[in-house]
Amino acid sequence: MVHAVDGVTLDIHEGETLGLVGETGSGKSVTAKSLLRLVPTPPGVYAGGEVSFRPRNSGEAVDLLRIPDQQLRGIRGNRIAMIFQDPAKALNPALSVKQQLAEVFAEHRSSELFRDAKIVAGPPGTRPLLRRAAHRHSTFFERRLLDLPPFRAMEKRLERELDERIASALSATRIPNPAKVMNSYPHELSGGMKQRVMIAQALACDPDLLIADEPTTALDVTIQARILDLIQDLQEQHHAAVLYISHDLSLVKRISDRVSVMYAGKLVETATTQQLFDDPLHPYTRALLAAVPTAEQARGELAAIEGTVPELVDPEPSCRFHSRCPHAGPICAAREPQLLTRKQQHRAACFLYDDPQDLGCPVDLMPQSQVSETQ
Amino acid sequence: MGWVMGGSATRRKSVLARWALVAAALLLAAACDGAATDTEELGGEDAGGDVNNPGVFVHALDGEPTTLDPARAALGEYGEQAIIQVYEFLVDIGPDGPEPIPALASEVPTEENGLVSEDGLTYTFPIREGVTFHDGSELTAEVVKYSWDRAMEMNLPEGQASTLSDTIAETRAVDDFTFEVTLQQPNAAFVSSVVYSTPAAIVSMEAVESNGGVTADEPNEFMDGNMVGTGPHEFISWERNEQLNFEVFDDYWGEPATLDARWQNVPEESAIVLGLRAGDYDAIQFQPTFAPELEDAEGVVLDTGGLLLEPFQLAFNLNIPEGALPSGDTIPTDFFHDRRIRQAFNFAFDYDAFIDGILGGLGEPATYIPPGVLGYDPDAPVYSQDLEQAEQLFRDAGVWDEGFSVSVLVEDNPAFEPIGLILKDSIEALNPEFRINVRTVSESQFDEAHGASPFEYAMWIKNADPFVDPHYYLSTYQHPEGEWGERLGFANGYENPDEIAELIDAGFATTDVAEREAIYQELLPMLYEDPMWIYPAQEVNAQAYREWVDGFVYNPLWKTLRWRFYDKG
Amino acid sequence: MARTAEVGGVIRPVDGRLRALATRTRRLSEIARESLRNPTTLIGGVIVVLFLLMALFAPLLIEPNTPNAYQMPRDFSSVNVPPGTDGHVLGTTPTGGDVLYGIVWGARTSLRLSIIVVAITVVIGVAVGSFAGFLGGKWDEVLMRLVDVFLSVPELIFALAIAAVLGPAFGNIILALAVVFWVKYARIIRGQIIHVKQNEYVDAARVMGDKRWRIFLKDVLPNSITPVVVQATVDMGHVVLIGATLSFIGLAEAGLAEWGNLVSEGQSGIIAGRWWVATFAGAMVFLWSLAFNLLGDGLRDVLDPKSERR
Amino acid sequence: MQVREYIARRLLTLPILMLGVSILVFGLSRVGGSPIGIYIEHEMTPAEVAKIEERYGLDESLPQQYIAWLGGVVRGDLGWSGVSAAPVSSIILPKLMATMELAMLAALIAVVLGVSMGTFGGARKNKLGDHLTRVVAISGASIPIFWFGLLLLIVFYLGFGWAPLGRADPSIYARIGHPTGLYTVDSLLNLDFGAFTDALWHLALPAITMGYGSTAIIARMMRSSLVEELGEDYVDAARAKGLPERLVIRRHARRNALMPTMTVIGLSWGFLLQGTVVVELIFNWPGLGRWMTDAVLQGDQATIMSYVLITSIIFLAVNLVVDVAYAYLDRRVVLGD
Repeated sequence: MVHAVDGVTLDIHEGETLGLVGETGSGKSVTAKSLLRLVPTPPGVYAGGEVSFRPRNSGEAVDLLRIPDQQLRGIRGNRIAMIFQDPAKALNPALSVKQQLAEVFAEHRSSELFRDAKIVAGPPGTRPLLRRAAHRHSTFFERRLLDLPPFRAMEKRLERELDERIASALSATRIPNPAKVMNSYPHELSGGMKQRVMIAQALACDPDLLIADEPTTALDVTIQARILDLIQDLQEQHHAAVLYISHDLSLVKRISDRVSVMYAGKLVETATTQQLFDDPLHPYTRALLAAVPTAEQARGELAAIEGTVPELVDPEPSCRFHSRCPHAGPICAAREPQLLTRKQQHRAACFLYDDPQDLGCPVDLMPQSQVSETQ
Repeated sequence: MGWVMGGSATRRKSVLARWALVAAALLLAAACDGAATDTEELGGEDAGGDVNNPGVFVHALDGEPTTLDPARAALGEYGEQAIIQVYEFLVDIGPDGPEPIPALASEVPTEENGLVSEDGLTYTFPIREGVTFHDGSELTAEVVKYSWDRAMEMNLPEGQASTLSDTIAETRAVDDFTFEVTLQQPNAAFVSSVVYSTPAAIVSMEAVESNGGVTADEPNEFMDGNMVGTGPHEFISWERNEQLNFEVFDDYWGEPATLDARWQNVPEESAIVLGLRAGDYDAIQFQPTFAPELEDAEGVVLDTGGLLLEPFQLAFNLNIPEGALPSGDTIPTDFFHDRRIRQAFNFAFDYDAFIDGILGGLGEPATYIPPGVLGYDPDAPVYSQDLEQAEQLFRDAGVWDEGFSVSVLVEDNPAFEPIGLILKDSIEALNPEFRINVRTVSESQFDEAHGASPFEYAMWIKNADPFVDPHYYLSTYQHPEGEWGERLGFANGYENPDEIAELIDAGFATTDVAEREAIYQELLPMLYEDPMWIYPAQEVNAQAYREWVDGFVYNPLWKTLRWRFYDKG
Repeated sequence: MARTAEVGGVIRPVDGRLRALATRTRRLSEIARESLRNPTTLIGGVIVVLFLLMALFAPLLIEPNTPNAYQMPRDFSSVNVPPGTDGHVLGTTPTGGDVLYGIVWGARTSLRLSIIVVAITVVIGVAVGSFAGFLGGKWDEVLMRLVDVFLSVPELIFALAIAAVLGPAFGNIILALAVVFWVKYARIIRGQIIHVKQNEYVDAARVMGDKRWRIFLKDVLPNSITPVVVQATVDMGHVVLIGATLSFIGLAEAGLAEWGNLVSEGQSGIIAGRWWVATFAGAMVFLWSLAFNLLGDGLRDVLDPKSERR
Repeated sequence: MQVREYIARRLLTLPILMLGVSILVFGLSRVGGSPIGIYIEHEMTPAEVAKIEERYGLDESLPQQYIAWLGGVVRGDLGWSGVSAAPVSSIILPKLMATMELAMLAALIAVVLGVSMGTFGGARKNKLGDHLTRVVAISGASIPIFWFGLLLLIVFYLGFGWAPLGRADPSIYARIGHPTGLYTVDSLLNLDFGAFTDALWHLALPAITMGYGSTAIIARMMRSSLVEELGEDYVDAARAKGLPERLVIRRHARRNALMPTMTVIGLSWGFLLQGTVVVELIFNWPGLGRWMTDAVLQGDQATIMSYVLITSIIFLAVNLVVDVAYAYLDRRVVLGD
């Protein structure tokens, strides 16, 4: 059993941006997907924990891991939206932009759509029929039916209403000529445009939480900045909370209010951006910061830290960083450090900051703060 | 006297997709179960009679013609069975006997009525007046001459034109309704075997001339697929691999037929049998091995009285070319020159296994002249299995210790292949050093190998062609200089080839029946002592038809049923 | 320098080759273990093993017919006997052959047929594929067009046409199937060679004067083992299925103890209620083919779900 | 590579392939010696055999024979069919139509069954439903068609006596015209619904027998590409939008999984075509397949050659159409080898 993500606790508040950093494979994406219960089961297992979500307007907190599918679907794409790493893969190549955006409205805004399209009543079955039409999922016979009055007029109005909403969602992301983009297929758009479409789709329903999973990694450097700005601007407009996932510390520093660092499926440190970059507590975070490219070096990937990420197959209770940690003492291999508040709003999981007595551990087994430089 | 019986075609084509159509068979089986409703639906018969397909005589055969042209149809070919329904000859053979009766000739020439010249060389046929072809043209002596000359001029290799050209010196249309033939030499069997032979059918000159005419060595495509004759049935259409349709010819000169007719091509034997049981067919052509399925069938008449005149044969090759045998064969080329080995094979073969096992009892031991043919002698010696004698003979011949391996060529066919297997089992059971390899090949491959001269296998299995005169059996299959005697090198093996040749020739030289019988009585034991073949068995000739068929008559000389005589309901 | 280390590995090719082969073989057994976790693959595997046991121990199960054990023992005095009649547990055929004998020895015939055909086709396929791959250029073009031509005729039809020309015999069925089945292996090997050729690493080896056959043994063969094994597994079943179909149509050797032959012998008896010959023998063909297909499919699933695409 | 360029290349290689197939077919027919067997009778003398050889041009050298044959094929003259006793060209059309009608319905059955089984299994990867559909699908590829057909016959004809056999009830067949040769289409053109029902009724069992055999290829491909598509980001994205699972699979994953499945539909045509040989034999269907088995059993080379050639052309053409359609439709397709 692989413990891909283990004991991760995150909290994000309205209007706040939380950055989640870690190396590739540290479990960032799994964490993000877990929030929406997108990890397939099987092979995945949600062994425990909760994702507590309180929407802005209702005030009622729910555990996303336990609510019924139906309710979860009402939240996905509506209250919580997600932007994926590679827009080229996250958009369905077989559907036009309009079709893909229409799905969101049809799923979460059908009553408003019907209201605005002035579809009040009709023969029984009209609504499901039209909803399927809005979804672009009508059968052959339904399409023939929609060609007949009174459905024809209703469908037209519905269509117009949808187009309007889609166009406005697209133009909000500063897409030029939304009417044209709407009818394009993903492969006809550039990478940046695709990501804008993704963002438009994510923000279509004005979500409370936006999960952005490395939204700029797959993009050209020049476009990265613009997309980043866009996300920030839109966040301000919508007052949404943003979970920004990245392996790029400099990006995270730029966009986040607070930052959490993940290593091998576990959170090792959480702090405000300021604190984390000024005064990192966890040895891993320090190593990360040390590896951040300086001005002379090219920007990009994290420079290597000695050693490799341990396998996560049935891990023993231990600090997962101990094999690579310059400070590691015997206890690090034997027990698991707790993520505790070490300073104000600053939490870290490392025995360096624990009192040996609290742990009931001899001092010589504790990690050493001073490290002799061997290399 | 080459008359042929119906089974020949059965045998030849029965390979044809012997798998096809269990389905049809099964359908019909189902139809049998729910007979009442099914017959109503299928037949749409009137309330009074209990008859399916009213007005049409449905004859199911297990194959179909390769040609409809009398000048091209081979001996025993399916085409002959269609030709005889539509075309007519100068003479015909009635339901009752072997004697020719007048047909398109208004009189059968005999020496008594003066239509045969005293030297026996010139035959005069008075042609019936007022006969019209199906295309409306008139029958005249010129048309008769044209028909015969056409076959001889085309001289197609698969056809039987040589039957005419080997005997005839000249044909003449003396006047509009008198036709004269001069023979090369006197021939007592001329009227029954030549005038009543497939290439002597009278065809419409107008039809031929307006569709390509006559070209030597070239088949006529129109005539291959159409028939324009004078007979009681008119050819309508041929849906390839399905059926041939015929209608009553209203302007027929004689007693008209009562029913239209359909030739239903049903390649699968079991389907044919079930079709008859279900009443979809009025009469069928079928393998006698299926007769038990019909014995208790309601509404079906089954007649297994006679015997087919086509004994199964297993040939020994005494003329094996050097180095021609398949690689596994260890025998020397003169293996079968030794009479003892041929005898040993004859003693080793398990005849009962074939007759009782494979033929289901519907067969009899066969010999050199089949029963029913002049010269047949019930007391003539016939081989039966005798393993001790076989072993002794193999020992005497000196092949017992060394053993041998030999291949036998067989056509893929439900009757021939088991013969090969029985031979294999019989011989191999004698001695583990003996090996028989049964090489089954498709029909065309068999015919090709079989037609090759010299023949490149040591043995083959087939059935004999049927004849009415014993001489043809003997000259074709026993005479050292006969068709097969020469190719298989019988002269190399017979103790007294000259004596056998003389006896066979003598049997044909005289017309005296008693004298001939005496000669054959002398010959048969000699052939038994010096066997050139194994005769596994002779099959019964089985006929089956629905009870509702009226006026069922059958003459083996017809080669098939004659639809013109039947009525139903 | 990193490259030196790699080239150093090439200098001891035997070692590297063995190691690569060993790795591949180990991988294969891992794959096998992983596939067998799938219940359907396991079922396939079990049936295959049962068939192999039946084929191997046929002489112990039923006394072989003499002199040729692959010929049905025929008892013409008891033809078409239904199952359960004494001495004939599964009945007899229209020529008095014991159906049980045909089933058991038919397994041996099937094993013989499939092993011979698969062995021949793998050898030919590997040979042609390597020629095409290594020679490249015109040779590759010509050989691959040839492969395309062979693939243009559906398998059964091709084999049927060949067998029809050659005539009914067991050897001819083997020949016909071999002619039809080699092309897939040629494709696999050629694809692998092209792949390896594009690999920079091999260029380095080429610079060091490595021989083609070494590249073949060291890089191509180990990489091709898995797809070839999967294809061969599927073909083990497929060969018997097509072979039986040819026999059924009527191209079997007379009296051979072979399942397709039995079905064809028993087919005409079905309408007369003699169901046993065709039913039992046909079920054997089905089970054999199903078992190898399940096994092959399971392997393929684990290896590469996309490999079905051409 | 551009789609247009790709199509052009495929179209260019097609004649080369066909030429190759023609050489293969011709060579095959001469491997076992002269194809004369079907034209001769066993009593013929060598002189008569020689005459027949001359008539069919079999006395010429092989290359000359090939060129003559190929020339004939190009002109539409496929030689003389010994089993049908007629020129191949004059009898082939109705047989071709009968086979195509059967094959098309079977293909329809195979596609519908295969796609739904593949979707069902793929959506339940490694669960019981997946295993079951896998066994059912692979059974189709493993079952000897001749045996399966017989079983169906035993059950539905002997057992229940439900459906008819052959291609049509002769009386119904005779009462309508046959402009297309496709009996179902003909009956509709004649507005004869009784005949249409009759045609479908006759088609059902053989089409099911054949279609089931081809189901496996499609189902397996569908399953594996669906599994693959379900791992794609856009599927997660669709779920993240809040779409119900049913829509995620049907609208998103299945639509894309269908694309690669299309290519194997071309392959399954090969399976279907070869299935006709046995199915037509068993169900007495008057098409090309039965013609071929007749020819095989009688060693009629002209018929075998024509059959193999025509089948290959159909097979190649269908594959070309499928691949080109795929190239157009799938926006992610990478062309070339």
